[in-house]
Amino acid sequence: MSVSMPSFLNCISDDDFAHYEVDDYQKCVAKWCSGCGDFGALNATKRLLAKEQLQPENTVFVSGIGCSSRFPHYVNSYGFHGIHGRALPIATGVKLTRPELDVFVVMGDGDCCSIGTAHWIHAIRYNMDMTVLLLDNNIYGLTKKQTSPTTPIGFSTNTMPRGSYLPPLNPLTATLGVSNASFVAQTADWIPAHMYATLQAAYEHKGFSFVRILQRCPKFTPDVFTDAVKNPDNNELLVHENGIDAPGLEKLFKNRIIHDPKDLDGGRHYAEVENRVRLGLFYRNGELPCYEDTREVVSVTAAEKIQKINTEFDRYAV
Amino acid sequence: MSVSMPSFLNCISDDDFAHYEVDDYQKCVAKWCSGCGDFGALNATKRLLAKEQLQPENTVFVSGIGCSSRFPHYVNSYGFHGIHGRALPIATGVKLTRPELDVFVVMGDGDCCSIGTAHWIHAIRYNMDMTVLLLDNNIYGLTKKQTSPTTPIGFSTNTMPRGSYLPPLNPLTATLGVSNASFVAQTADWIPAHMYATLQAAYEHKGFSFVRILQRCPKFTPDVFTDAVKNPDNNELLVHENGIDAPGLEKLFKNRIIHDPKDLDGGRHYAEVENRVRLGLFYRNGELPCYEDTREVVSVTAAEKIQKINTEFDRYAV
Amino acid sequence: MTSSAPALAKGEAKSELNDSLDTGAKKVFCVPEHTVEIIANSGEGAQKCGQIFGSVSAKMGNGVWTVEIIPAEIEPPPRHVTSTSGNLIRFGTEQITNWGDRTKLAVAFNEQVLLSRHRLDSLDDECIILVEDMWENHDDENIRKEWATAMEEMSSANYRIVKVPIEEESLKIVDNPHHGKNMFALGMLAEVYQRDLDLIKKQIANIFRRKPAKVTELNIALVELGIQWARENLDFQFDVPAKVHEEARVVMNGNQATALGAIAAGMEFCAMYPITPATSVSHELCDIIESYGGMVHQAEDEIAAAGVAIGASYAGKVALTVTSGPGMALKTEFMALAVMTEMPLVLVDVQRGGPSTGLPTKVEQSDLLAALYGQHGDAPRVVMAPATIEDCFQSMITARRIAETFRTLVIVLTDANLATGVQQFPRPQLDERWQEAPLDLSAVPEGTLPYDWDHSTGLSRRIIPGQANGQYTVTGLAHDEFSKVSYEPESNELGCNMRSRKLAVFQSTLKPPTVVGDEEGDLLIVGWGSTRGAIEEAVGRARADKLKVSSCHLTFMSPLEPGLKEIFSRFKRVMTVEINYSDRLGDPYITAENRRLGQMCWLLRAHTLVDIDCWTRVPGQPLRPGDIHNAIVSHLENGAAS
Amino acid sequence: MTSSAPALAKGEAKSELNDSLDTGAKKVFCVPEHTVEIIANSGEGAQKCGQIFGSVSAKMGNGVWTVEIIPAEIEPPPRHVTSTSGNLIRFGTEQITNWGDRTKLAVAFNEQVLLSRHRLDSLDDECIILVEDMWENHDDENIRKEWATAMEEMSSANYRIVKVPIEEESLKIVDNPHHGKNMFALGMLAEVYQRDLDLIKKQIANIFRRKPAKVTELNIALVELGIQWARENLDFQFDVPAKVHEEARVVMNGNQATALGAIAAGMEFCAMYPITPATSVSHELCDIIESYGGMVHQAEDEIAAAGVAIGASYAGKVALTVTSGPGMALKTEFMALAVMTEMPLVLVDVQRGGPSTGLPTKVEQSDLLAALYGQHGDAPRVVMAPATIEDCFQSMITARRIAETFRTLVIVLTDANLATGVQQFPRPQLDERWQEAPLDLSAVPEGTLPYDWDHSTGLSRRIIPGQANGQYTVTGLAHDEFSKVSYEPESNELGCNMRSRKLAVFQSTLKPPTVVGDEEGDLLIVGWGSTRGAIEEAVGRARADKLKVSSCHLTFMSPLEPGLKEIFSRFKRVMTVEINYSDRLGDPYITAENRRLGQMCWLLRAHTLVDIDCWTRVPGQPLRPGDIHNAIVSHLENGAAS
Ligand SMILES: Cc1ncc(C[n+]2csc(CCOP(=O)(O)OP(=O)(O)O)c2C)c(N)n1
Ligand SMILES: Cc1ncc(C[n+]2csc(CCOP(=O)(O)OP(=O)(O)O)c2C)c(N)n1
Ligand code: SF4
Ligand code: SF4
Ligand SMILES: [Mg+2]
Ligand SMILES: [Mg+2]
Repeated sequence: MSVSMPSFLNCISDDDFAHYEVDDYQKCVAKWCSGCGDFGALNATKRLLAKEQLQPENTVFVSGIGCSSRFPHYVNSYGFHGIHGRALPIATGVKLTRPELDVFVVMGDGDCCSIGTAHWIHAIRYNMDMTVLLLDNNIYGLTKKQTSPTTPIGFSTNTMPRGSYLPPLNPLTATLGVSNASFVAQTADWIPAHMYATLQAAYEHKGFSFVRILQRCPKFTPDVFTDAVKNPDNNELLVHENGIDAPGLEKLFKNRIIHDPKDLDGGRHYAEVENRVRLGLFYRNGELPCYEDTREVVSVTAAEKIQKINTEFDRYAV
Repeated sequence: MSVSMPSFLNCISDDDFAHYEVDDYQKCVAKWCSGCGDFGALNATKRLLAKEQLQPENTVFVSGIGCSSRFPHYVNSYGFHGIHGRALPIATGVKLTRPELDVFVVMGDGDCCSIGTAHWIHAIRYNMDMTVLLLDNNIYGLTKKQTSPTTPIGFSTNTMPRGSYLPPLNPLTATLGVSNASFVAQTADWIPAHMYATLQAAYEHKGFSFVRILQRCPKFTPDVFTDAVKNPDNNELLVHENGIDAPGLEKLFKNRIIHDPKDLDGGRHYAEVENRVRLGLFYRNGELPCYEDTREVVSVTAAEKIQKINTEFDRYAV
Repeated sequence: MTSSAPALAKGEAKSELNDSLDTGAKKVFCVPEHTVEIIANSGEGAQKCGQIFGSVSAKMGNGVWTVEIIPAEIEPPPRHVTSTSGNLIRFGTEQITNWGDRTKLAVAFNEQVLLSRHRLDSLDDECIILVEDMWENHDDENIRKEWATAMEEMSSANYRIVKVPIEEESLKIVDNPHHGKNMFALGMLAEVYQRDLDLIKKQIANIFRRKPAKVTELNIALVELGIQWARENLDFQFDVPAKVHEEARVVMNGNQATALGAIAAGMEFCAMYPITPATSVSHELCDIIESYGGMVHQAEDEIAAAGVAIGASYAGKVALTVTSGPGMALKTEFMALAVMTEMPLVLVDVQRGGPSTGLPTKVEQSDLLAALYGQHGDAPRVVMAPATIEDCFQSMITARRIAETFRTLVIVLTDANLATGVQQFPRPQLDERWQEAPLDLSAVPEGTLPYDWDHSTGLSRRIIPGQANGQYTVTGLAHDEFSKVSYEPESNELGCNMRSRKLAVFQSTLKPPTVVGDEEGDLLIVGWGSTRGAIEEAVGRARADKLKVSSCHLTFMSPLEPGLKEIFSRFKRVMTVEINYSDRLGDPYITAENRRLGQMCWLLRAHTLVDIDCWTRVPGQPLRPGDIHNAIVSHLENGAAS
Repeated sequence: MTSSAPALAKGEAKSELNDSLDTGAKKVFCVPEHTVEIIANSGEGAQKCGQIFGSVSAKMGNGVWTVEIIPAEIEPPPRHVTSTSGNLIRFGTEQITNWGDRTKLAVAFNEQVLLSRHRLDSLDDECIILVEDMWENHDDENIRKEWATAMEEMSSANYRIVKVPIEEESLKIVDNPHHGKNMFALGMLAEVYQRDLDLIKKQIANIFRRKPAKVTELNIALVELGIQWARENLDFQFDVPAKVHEEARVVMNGNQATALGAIAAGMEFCAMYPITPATSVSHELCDIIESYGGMVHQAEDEIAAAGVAIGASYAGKVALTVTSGPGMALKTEFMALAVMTEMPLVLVDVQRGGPSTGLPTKVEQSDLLAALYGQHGDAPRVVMAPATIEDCFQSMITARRIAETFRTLVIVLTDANLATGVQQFPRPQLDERWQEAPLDLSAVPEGTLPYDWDHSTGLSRRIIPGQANGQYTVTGLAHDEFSKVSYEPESNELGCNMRSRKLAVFQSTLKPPTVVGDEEGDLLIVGWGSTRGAIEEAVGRARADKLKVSSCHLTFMSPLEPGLKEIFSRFKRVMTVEINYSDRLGDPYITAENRRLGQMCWLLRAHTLVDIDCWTRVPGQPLRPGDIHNAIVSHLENGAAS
C-alpha cells in the first residue's frame, strides 16, 4: 500500500496534525488465547499505523470470520468484520469507491485459502492498493481444529482424525501464479522485527501487498512451527538490497538467500517449500497499475448529470 | 487419466467387448455456431474415446454452464450438465465415490476461471484422476460477450465497452502455482493433431490432467487467435521425449522449445505469455497420489455394519 | 385455438378480409390495434426490422408493446423450429400494456420458424402470413419435403398464407441473400400499415450512422422495394389510427428503464456478474455510467458482486447489484449480512424461469418467496415489484430512497417480460436532489453510536469511513448499539426488534392499493409485477361482458400495502393471477389441503386469512389477456356451481 | 424472578431447607427432579465434571437432560462474565425432556462466572450456591473488590451461598491449582445427590484409559476428598429417586445421534464444510464412518460440499451434507439443482441464531422459511424437524427413505439445543435393510427414460452411471423425460407438475399429528423441533392448573401433515411457540396488520386460514417451560378479556 501523504509534505510541522501513539490505535482488549500469534500481528500493525500516523477515520480494516478476523474489533479505525471468506470483495467495494482510504485486509488460512479462494485469486489480479495479512496458523481456529488448506499432511484434526489427507496448499506459489501479482512476502509472528519490517514494506508498496504471516496457535497447532521458533537455523531469510530490511536479524538468522524481488522465476522457485521456513520478499513489482486507478471516476455535478440523462432520453424519445 | 484396462488384458480378443466407432460416441447433433472451436474439441474427444474404447456407461462427462458446457449433451456417455462454475465439485463427488468411472470435465473460461475459481484451485490439490478440458475462448459466449478473466486487456465487450480493464489471467501459471498440480498442458483447436495428442496424454496421465484448449469463438472473439491460426510461426511448441507426441507437426511448426515436463520451474517460466502462443506439456508428475486413492474405502457388509453400530452404541450405553 | 379477436371487428370484418383476399379487391381495414410479428433464422435481421417497425409506430403516436422472440442457442441451425428469432409488435390507438393474445399478421423467412410459432400457439387462427416462397420449390428435395410437411401441419388453422418472393426481390438490390431481406420485409409492413416513410428513413440512418452512407441508402432502397411489392401484390391494408400526444414520450425496454432509473436515482456503483436476462441492465449501465462519475464492476461471481456492493455502500456510495434467480441464490448469505449490518443496498432480480438454471431467457414470477424468505434467521427487508416499463424506471428512485432512509436491503423484482418488452411512456421528470450523495464526510459528535436506534422506529444514523469520531467495526454477528459483538439475550432481542420495526414504520407510510373496476363484486383478481397490463385488459373484457370483476395490483410484497383484508372482504372471491407454479385441483393426489399455491396467493392467505385462490401458469411466456379472461369466466362459473 | 419451583415441595420444603442450612441440622430432601450446574473459567474442567455427573445419573436410572454452557471465545480471559464454561444438568425420576427452568444448585469456581449466570437469569431465586471462597480475601485488591461488587449485585436474589475452599482442598492432592478442582466438585455433588461411587470411578477410569493409571487414581482421590468435605460441611442432601429401566438405553447429544443415525441409515457419503454448531456431527462421522466403508469429504466451502454430495448421489451413493444457517445460504443454488434434477439428497441444518453470522453457538428456529422457500423458481422439497435427541437418530432413517423414494431433497432441521443437549433414550433397534445400496449396476432396458415420470405420482426410476443403456445427461435446465433441454411450455409445465406432485403423494402417506392433552379446548399450542419437551411440560403444568390447553407438535413442514385445520378448529385459539422472531402487539407502530409473525405461525396461517397467534423469543437460549407456561396463562387471560 502506498504512503498516503506525498513526501514533500514531510516538511510541514507535525503540530498541524493530531499525533497518534501506538496505543491510540487500540480499540478494546483483544480476546485471543494467551500465546496466540495474532497478538503479535496486531502489535506490529499498530506500530505501523503509528509510524505512518494513519488517521483512524481514514483507515479501514476488513476481515472475514475466524479468530484472526476479530482483528478489526481491536483496532481504532473503521472496521468491517464481514462473513467467512468474503473479506476481499468487501474491501474491493471500499477501495474502488473510496481510493483515498487506507485499506487493510485480515484473513485466516481457512478464510482466505479455502472458502475465500476465488476472491483471493481475483483480488491479486485487481491489484488494488491494499495491505493484506494472511494469518496462517495451519488450522481452523475459531471452529476448533478442523483441517485447513495449509494444515500439514498427516496432522490430526477433528475432521481428519487419522491425519490430514493432502499436502498443504502453498499460498505463496499460488499467489505468484496469478497474473498481476505485485507483492508477495512471508513473515512469522516469532520474529517481530521481521514482521514489522514486512508490514512496513507491504504498506509502502503501491498495489495488492500480500503478506503471509506464519502464526502460532498454541491451542490447536502448538507444534507446527516449533522447529523454526526454537532454532533460528531452521529459518531462512530472503535478503536483497531491494528486499525487506529488518536490521539486527543478521546475527541470529544465519541462513540467508540473496534474492532480488524483481525476479519472478526465482521468487516462485524459492517459494516452494523446502526444509526451512523461508521468510522475506519473494516478489515485488511496483509498476503494475492498480485497478482503482484504472477505474478512476470523473467528478460530475448533479446538474450535469440531469443534463446527460436528458440527452440519453433523447435517444429514446418517441 | 489412467487407462482403465490393465495392459495384460490386451491379449484378450476384441470380440469379447462391444466395439465403438467414433460416431458411436455422438449423442445428438451439437448446436454450436458454425466455426465454433468447440466442435473440434468434441471431435478430438470422440476420437480419444474410440481409441480407448471407453464404455459409454462407465464414462461420465461433467460440465458447468456456458456454450462449452453443452458438451455432455453431445457425447454418448453419462453426463452431468451442472450449474455455472460448479462442474468440479460434482465431478469430485462422482470420482470420489466411484473411482472406477472415467471422468471428464468440460468448462469454459468464465465457468472455470471466474465463478469456478475456488473449485478449480482446490481440484488441482485433490489431484483426482480426471481429464479436464478448459475451453478458453477468452469470452463469455453463452451470455453474449462479456469480459472473462482471460479476455485480452483492451478488448471491447458488452460489460467493458471501452476495453477490458485487466491483463488476462493466465490459467497455466495459476494452475502451476497450486501445490499438487500434476499435469498442465495447452493446445489449440486449430491444430487438431496436437489437440488429439494432448487429450490422449491427458487421459493417460493418472491424476488431474488440466488441458487448456485455446478455442475460437467466431461469434464474439473472432480475432483473438488470428495471428496464431493464420501463421504457424506464431505458434511455439514445447517438445520433449517425455512430452506430447503429435507426429507430423514438425514441418509446419518450426518454433519449438525443448522442455522436460518434469521441470516445474521451467514449466512455470514457459507458461508466462510471450509473443507467441505456446502449446504443449508444461508439467507432468505422475508420482503424486490421487485423492480418491488416498480415500479408498473398505468394503463392509450390512451385517458387519450393524455389528459395528451396536458396538458404537455400547459406548453410549446408559 | 381461441376465437377472441379484438383487433378486428367481429364477424363481418374478418369475412370481409377473407373476401378481399380471395377476390383480389384492395381493401383498408380500420382496426383499433393489431399484432404483427416478423420471424426468421437468427442472424437474418428480423429483430432489427421489428424494432424499427415498433419504434416508428410509437413515434407516429400508436401505443406499442414489443416482445423479443429469441432462440435458445447463440447461433442455432438455420431453418429449424428451435431457431426462431424475431420480434412481436402489438400496437394500437390507445396505450398498449402487454403482448396481447395471438398474432394477426406474420412475416416469416421460412416455413420452419413459422411452424415453431404455430406449435407455440402464437398465431391467431385467422392470421395473415407473408411467407418466403423459395422453399416450396427448392432444389433440395429435403427442403421441399419439409415445406410440405410443415404446411400440412399448419393446415389445421385457418391461416391466410401469402407466398412472397422475399429473397428473389431482395437480390435485385443486394448480393448476399442473407442480408437485406429484413428491410424488404419492413417495406411490406410499412405499406400494409401505412407507416411514415420519413420516420423509417431517419431510424435507418441513425442505426447505420457509423457505417458508410451507402449502407443507409441500400437499406432504404430495400424498404422502398418492399413497399412497392406490397402495393402491387397485396390487396389489403390495415389502418391503426394513432393519437397525437401532447407530452414528450420515450420508448425503451424494461432493462433500459431500470438502468436509466438507476442513474437518475443517483446510483453511482453497480457490482454484477453476467446472467440472462439481467445482464442487459448492466450493459446499458456499462455504456454510460462512467460519464456520470459512476462505475460498474464485473465481479468474479455473484457472491463477490454482492460483497463489493456492500463494501461500496459501507464506504458511503449508493450501491446496486443486478442479477437473476441463480445469481440471487448465490447472494443469499451476503443479503443477510446487508440486513444484519443495516447496509443500504438495492438488489434487482430480473426473474426468469426456475428452478435451477431453468428457463434462462423466459419469464416467470417465481422468485417472490425466495426474495422474501431466502435468508436464514430473521432478515426483514423491503421487496417491491414494478408492473410496467415506466415502473422499472421509477422503482429505482423509490428503492434508493427506502434503502437509505431505512438502512435496509431493497429487492426489486422485475422479470424477463419487462426486461425485453418495449413500451413508450411519458418522459420522466428528473429531480436534481436524487443525485445527492447519501452523506458527506464531516465529523460526527464524539460518542455517536453506529446503531443509535430510535427505539420507537428502529431508525438510526449512518456513519461512513472518513467521518472523524465515527470509527466503529461493522459485524454480522449479533451486536449492540456500539456495534460490539454481543450474545446477551436482551441485545439480540433488541437488534431483531429494531430491524423488524423499520418495516412496520415503512408500512405505516404506504397507501392501500387502488382497485381497478368496482370497489366490490364477485371476484377480485390480484396480481403483482409484469402481469398488470394483461390482467387489467382481461378484467376489462370480463367487465364488458358484465361480469362483476375488479383487479388490484400490488407493488410492495414486504411490507404488504395496508388495507388488503378490507379490500378483499368486499369481494365474494379473490384470486391471484401469477406466472408461477401451483398445483391444480382435480389433478391426481391434489387436495384442497395439500395443494401448493401461487407464491403471492400463499403470502396473501397468511396475511389476510382470506381463502384466496390462484390461477397460475409457467409456460415460459407472458400471460395472455385472453387466457386470463377465460380463467375469470370459468372461476366465476365454478363459483356459481359450488 | 420466577417463584415456580417444582423441584422442591412448595412452601414448607423450602423453608425446611433454609432452616436446615441455618441450624446446621443434616437433612435429606426427596425431590422428583433437580437442576444443577457447574461453572468455571473455560479450561478448568467444569464440562467434564458435568458430563460425568450427568452420565452417572443416567446410568443410575434418572432421566437426564444436559446443556453445555460455552463461552464465546476459544480461550476467554479468566474470571470474566464472558468466560463462563460448564454444564447444566437437569435430572429427575421421570424422563426429562428439556433444560427446565432455573438452576437449583450451582457450583461456581469464581464469583464472576456465577455473576454471568445471575445476569442471564439462570439461577432459581432460592438457588443453593457452592462457590470457591478464595477470592473473597484474595491478595489482589481488585479481585476482592470484584467479589464484593458481584456479591452485592447478586444480593437481590435469595440465593443460599455456601463458600467452599475448593482450591485449597484440591491442593492437598494436586500441585497445579488449575487442575483437579473439577473432580473435587464432582465429589461434592456425588455426596449431595448420593451418586453411585462405583459408577463414577468407572467413568473416570474410562475417560483416562489412555493415560497412566496414576491419573485415574488422582482423580478418584479428588472425588473422594470432595465427598468427604461435603459430608463434613454440608448439612443437606437431595434424594432424586431413580427408576429401574428394563429396556437398554443410550445417552448422547443430538449431533451424535444425527451422526449415528446417518450411519444406521446407510449413508455412505457426507460432504461438509465446518460450521458451528453443525461441525460436531461431522466430527462424529469422521471418527467412525471409514470403518463402515463410508467417507466424509471436507470441501473447500459449502457450495462445493453441496456439489460433491450431489455428484455422489448422481453416482449412486446415499449422500448427506450437514451445515448451519450461513452454510445453507451458500448451498441455495445447489439445493435448487438437486430439486430440478430429482437427485436424492439429505441436508441437515443445525439451526443457530441468525440472521447472518448471528449467534453461532446459540439456538434459534429461524431457518424454517429459508428451508421451505430459499430457492428461486418453484423448488418443492421435503422439510422435517426432529423434536428430541432420539428423533435426531430416527429422522436420518426416514430422511434417506423419503429422499430415495421420491428422488428429492430432504432438509432436516435440528438446532443448537438438540445439537449439544444430552439425553437418554431406548437403544434403537437396527435394521439391515437400511444398509442396502440404492441401486445396483445392472443394465436397464434399452430406451429407459431418465425421467420416466408416472404421470399420476410424479415418481420415476433412478438410473446411475455404470448401468448399461442408461446413458443420459442430467441438466438443471428445464427438460423433458429424456433429460433433454426443452423450452416448450408443455414440457416446463409437466416438469414443475411432476416435481410438485411427489409432495402431494408423500403427504397422502402421512398421518395427522397427535394432540397431547384433550382433543378440544380453549387453546392449542403448536410447536416444532426442539421445543417439544419444554412445550409439553408447560402445557402439563397449565393443565394441572385446570386450564383447557393442549399441544400438538409437527414433524413435517413440507408437506404439512394432514388434518391440521380440523384439529385447530376444535380449539378456541391456536398459538405457536417458537424460538424465532415476531413483532409484539403493543410495540410502537406494530399493528395486527403489519405484525411479522413466527415462521411456523405464518406457514400455518396460509395453510389453514386459522387466525393463529404466536409466542416467540430469540434469547439465544432454549425456551423454559416456566416462561411458556406464563405465556399460556396470559394468552388465555387476554382471550378472556377480549
Ligand atoms: C459460511 C460460513 N461457513 C463456515 C463458517 C464457520 N467458520 C467460522 S471461522 C471458520 C474457519 C476459521 O479458520 P481460519 O479462517 O483459518 O481462521 P482462524 O480462526 O484460524 O484465525 C469457519 C469454518 C462460517 N462462519 N460461515
Ligand atoms: C450462477 C450463474 N451465474 C451466471 C450465469 C450466466 N452464465 C451462463 S454461462 C456464463 C458464462 C459463459 O462463459 P464461459 O464460461 O466462458 O463459457 P462459454 O459460453 O464461453 O463457452 C454465464 C455468466 C448462470 N447461468 N448462473
Ligand atoms: S484458537 Fe488459536 S488462533 Fe484462535 S485465538 Fe486461540 S491460539 Fe489464537
Ligand atoms: S458463441 Fe462462440 S463459443 Fe458459443 S457456440 Fe458460438 S462460436 Fe461457439
Ligand atoms: Mg486458521
Ligand atoms: Mg468462454
